[in-house]
Amino acid sequence: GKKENQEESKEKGAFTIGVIPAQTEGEMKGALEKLQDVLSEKLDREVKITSYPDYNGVVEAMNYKKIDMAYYGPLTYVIAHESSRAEAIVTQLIKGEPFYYSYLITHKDSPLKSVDDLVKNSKNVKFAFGDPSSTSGSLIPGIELKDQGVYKSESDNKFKSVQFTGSHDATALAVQNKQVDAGAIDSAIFDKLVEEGTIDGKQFKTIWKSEKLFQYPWAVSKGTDKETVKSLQDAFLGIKDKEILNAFGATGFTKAENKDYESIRSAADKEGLLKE
Amino acid sequence: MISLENVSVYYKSSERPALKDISLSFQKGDFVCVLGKSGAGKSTFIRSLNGLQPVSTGSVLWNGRAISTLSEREVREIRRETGMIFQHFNLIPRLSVYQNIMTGFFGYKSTAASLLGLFSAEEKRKAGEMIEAVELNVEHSRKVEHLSGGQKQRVAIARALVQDPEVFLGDEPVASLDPGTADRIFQILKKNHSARNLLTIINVHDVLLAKKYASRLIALKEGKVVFDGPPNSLTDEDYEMIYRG
Amino acid sequence: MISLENVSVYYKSSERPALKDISLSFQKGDFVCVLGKSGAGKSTFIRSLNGLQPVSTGSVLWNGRAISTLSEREVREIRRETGMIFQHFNLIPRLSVYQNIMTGFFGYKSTAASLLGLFSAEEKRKAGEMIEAVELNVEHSRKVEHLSGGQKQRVAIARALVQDPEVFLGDEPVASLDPGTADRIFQILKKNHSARNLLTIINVHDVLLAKKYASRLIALKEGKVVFDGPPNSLTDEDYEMIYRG
Amino acid sequence: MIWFKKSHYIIIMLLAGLVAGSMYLTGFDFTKFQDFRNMADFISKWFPMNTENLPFLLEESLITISIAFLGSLFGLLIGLPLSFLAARNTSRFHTIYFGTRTALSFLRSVPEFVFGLVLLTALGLGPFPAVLAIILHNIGVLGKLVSELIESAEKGPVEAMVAVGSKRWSANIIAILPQIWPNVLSQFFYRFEVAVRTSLVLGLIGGGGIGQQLFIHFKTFQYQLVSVDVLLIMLMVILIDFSGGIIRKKVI
Amino acid sequence: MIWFKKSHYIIIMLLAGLVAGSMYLTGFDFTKFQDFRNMADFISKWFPMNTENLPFLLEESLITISIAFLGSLFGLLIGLPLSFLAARNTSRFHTIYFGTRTALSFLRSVPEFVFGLVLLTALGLGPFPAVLAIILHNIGVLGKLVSELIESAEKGPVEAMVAVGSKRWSANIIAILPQIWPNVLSQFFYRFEVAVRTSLVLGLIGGGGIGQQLFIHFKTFQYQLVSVDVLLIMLMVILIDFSGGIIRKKVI
Ligand SMILES: Nc1ncnc2c1ncn2[C@@H]1O[C@H](COP(=O)(O)OP(=O)(O)OP(=O)(O)O)[C@@H](O)[C@H]1O
Ligand SMILES: Nc1ncnc2c1ncn2[C@@H]1O[C@H](COP(=O)(O)OP(=O)(O)OP(=O)(O)O)[C@@H](O)[C@H]1O
Ligand SMILES: [Mg+2]
Ligand SMILES: [Mg+2]
Repeated sequence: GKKENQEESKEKGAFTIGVIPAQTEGEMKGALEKLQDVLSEKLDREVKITSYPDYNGVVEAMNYKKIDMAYYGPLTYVIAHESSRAEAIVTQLIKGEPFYYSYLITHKDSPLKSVDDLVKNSKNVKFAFGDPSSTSGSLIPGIELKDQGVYKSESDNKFKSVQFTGSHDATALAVQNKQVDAGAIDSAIFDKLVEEGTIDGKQFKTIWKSEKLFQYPWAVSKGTDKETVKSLQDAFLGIKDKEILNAFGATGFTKAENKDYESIRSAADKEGLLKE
Repeated sequence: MISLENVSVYYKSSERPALKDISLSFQKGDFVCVLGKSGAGKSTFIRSLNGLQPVSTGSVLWNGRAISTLSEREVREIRRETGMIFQHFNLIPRLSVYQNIMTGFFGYKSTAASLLGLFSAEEKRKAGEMIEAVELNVEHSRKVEHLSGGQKQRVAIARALVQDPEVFLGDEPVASLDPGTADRIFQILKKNHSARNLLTIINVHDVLLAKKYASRLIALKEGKVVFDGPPNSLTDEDYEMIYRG
Repeated sequence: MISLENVSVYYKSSERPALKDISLSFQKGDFVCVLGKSGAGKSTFIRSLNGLQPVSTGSVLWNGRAISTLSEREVREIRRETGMIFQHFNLIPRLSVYQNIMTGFFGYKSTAASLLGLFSAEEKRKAGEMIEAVELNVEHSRKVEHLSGGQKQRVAIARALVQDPEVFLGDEPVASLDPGTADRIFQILKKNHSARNLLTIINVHDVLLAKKYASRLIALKEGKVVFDGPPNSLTDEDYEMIYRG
Repeated sequence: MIWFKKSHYIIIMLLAGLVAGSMYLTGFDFTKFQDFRNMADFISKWFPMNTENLPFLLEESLITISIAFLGSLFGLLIGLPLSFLAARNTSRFHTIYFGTRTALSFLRSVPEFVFGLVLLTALGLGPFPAVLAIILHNIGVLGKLVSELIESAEKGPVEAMVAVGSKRWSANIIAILPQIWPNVLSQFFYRFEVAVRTSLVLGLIGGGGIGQQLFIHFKTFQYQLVSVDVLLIMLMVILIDFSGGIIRKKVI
Repeated sequence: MIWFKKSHYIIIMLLAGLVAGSMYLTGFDFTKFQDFRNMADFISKWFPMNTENLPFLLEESLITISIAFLGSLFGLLIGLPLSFLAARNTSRFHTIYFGTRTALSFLRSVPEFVFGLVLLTALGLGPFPAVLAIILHNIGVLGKLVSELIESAEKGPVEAMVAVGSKRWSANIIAILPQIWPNVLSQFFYRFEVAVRTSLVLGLIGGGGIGQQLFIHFKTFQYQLVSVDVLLIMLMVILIDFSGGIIRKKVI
């Protein structure tokens, strides 16, 4: 094995990066190896990229300096920044833009045509969030529904039922199969699922679209020196390799900084996710 | 009724045979006592009679049919007609005195009736009678672990007696009993035996008891039959030969 | 050496006392046989002597000191000087004949030496000798489950003998043995006894054996001492009284 | 060399070799334990507990305990009879013995969450598929564990029943069950405990109960709620453990 | 009414009540089984398996099996002595008995992934914290299960050792261990199996091995890889089961 030696390699100076394959489909091993080579060369330092299934371990590891950089979801990043001063340095561009949205979707046959309908008929609506740690699948739509006065928590709401499907993909399928009446989803992933044919785009209606959300950031741990940050940013911005880009569903990378996530931070704060 | 033809028994973890080329036959009405030194093969012998111990060579015949060729059902029929008392009692732990004795009826019952504990009044009466007969004056609900050695043995005897067997096999059934109780148990066995013209075969160390009750004595030594005859034909030399160190 | 003062034993799951107000005392050199019907309290009696069975009232004194007041260490010292044979042998399953016998040395060894199996040449010689003495001619490495009843009993006897005890307690140590072997075992016990002036107390059902070897006979009935005296003072009426149904 | 044979030394050497190899592969190294402070710091984040939603979480705990109870009880009811078929000394034909063993082994080898996933698609989200997943898994586990208890039960009593001429099944059941009963109970309560913990994994895929809450809180880093969930789980496990102990004492 | 007492009926009524209540709470309802097609459809997504990365996955499996092996072996080595302290019949003082029981119960009640999380803050990501988490948990489980085997062992042999004047510990060990050994082995192999499955949960927080891969593949909907991971896990479990069976047969 090789990843188990991460700790040792860190002492020897390797730069360790954790990646959570959050919005990608398909094996990204090859792409990550390429990325690893690119970064190694640019940093002139051994780089180790490992993928992890979920954020929690990676956030905690970065918190305690067991890992140097990670690819986070926006909400996770905000939480990580709050607890350990992780700093966003790069994000991805999708179709040239560093933004995406949260959608509320329903089946095309559904009588629900707007958020107002949803609110009015909430007693008869089975609603689905995605992963609880997802920005667009849970946090942002949750706040919207809260503002509309129909949702406080999973246990306290005006819907017929509320569930977390665990992923955007599952939410889309649940709506398409009419297992739920409405669901919240990441716009970029929704588009991608349609493109890939996993779901049939014609079966859906989008009844709500959030404000712009800044894309998934790459964040370094607190105290990473300016020079390293600079070379990392340069390295990412210089990436044109299709295989690497595709692995993240991106068309390119761009610089990012902490304040780009201000809106998400205030949303998270409002939700009480940041109180220490 | 039962006969052995050239029976030998070899155990896996032992080099010498436990029984060696034994040919014998037993009739209804025989009251046989089997003598022999410790390790001579008595237990192996008695266990091979109802097929609990499969024989290595030769065969054990019941009414002319080798036990090894019988169907499972036929073997079961033979066994339920055969009461057996084990040297180590083989009581069922954690069950009570009464429950242990009631298992003696299992040969005649369906699985369901056995497991649901459906016993007729007659069977219960019978069990009570046998508990009396073997002088077990302990609480019927006491677990068998909480009995004295001889009381355990008497539970095992009662379990075999409730079967109303045609053939009675005993592996030192009175070894843990005092001479008084031992004698009274033999009296019961003998009475049973005579009243219903059974075949009784009992391993016993107490030669006096054997001589008193047996109609035929057999002695084993190192897996072979070294004596076979009526009690009064057992001479002091025979005795000496059987038990010599 | 050992004395009992008003000892009674009550078992939880039994209404009647197993021993009732017993006062006795035993000296070095006594060879005592304890008689009694099954269930009379013999096993309870012998087990209470070395404290395996705690007494309900009264006390058991060793050299004047009540066993219940001794420290664990002192009790252990008493016990290692005391060889004991159990009615149900209490051999350790899955261990071999030889291993079972070697556990007899545990009283004199540290935990580490015991568990690592560090035995001196002298101890091994002794074990071999005892195996001979009790006429165990089976493979030493055979597991004790694969022995005949009497062979198991002899393993238990050998385990007690290797202890070189000062006091010898036997709970029907020859019940599973043929008369020849039983007698020879008693000869060994007696020889040991006389050579080293031990105290020997043995429960036994075989009255002839008891009369032949004992210097003192005790009989229990329903938990009480009903006879105490030299063998030749045991009358036929006594016998009748002890074993009556 | 009374207890140890040469073969024992060979086994010990072999084990040592395997241990060394495994240690290498897993990066086993106690010198890594530099950062005890980290651990303390991390744990401090879990406190004070956030007990705002306690009533709801208690309700969810009740669901979890129901899932676990049904999952282990039905698992036992189905697994116990199978275990007699899967024990060498009670199974009649080699094919049945082997077949049952293989089936149990299969059930055991499928992770609960795979059962859960598959059942979820047919039954929808919620505790019901979780119950079924746990039942299926427990049949495999209890079937095997009990069959091994059966195999190491004393043979004497069974022999006695055989000698009585009893039907095979009455003999096996009546002679073996009383012997192994305390250990069967101990396994049952142990599996009951485990089922509570299994609800965590199943919670991850929408199996309901406190496990699902725990994952929601966990994924949003609400450790002060996670600690409440974990505490509830621990209390449930300890409660089951404790009542199991009492019940077992009664039968031993 | 030979086997059943009145109290048994009361227990059965009680159980039935609990079952009914639990069924209600978990929405137990077999009529929900309408969508078998869903299940078939879902399962069909898992095939054909994607075996491209098999060598890598095999390597990860090896890590998993190492984690599981160390976790259960060390768990046994530490848990076995503790189990003697936690058994009523071998523990000397009530306080020690009670204390050990409580400690074991505590270890058992903490979900493995909590141990994993806490440890990874000091040790970093990777298999090492997973091993330690499994060891800690297994101490609790094996300590308890073995202590219950000890409690239901036959008392005679211990009594014999006590009568010999043996030291308490030699008596307990030499008289009880040979009795319970086959069942201890059976528990060990069972825990070994379980540890392989536990690596799944630990994989979720970066515990390495095939569990981590499985969760990555699962979260990225690569079901054709998930099926390979699950298959590997199943094979490992069956392999352990099988070799356990062989070894156990030797000692019984
Ligand atoms: N564990 C126990 N629990 C309850 N009662 C018991 C227990 N052990 C023995 N008894 C009862 O105590 C009395 C004396 O038992 P003990 O074993 O001392 O008799 P014994 O003289 O050795 O009999 P035997 O010759 O049959 O071995 C008996 O009535 C028996 O039923
Ligand atoms: N399971 C077994 N495995 C191996 N050898 C055995 C087994 N059982 C008995 N033996 C051996 O077979 C021989 C005959 O044993 P058996 O039990 O028939 O003797 P026995 O005459 O009943 O002796 P006892 O009077 O001591 O009960 C003995 O030498 C014994 O060691
Ligand atoms: Mg015999
Ligand atoms: Mg007795």
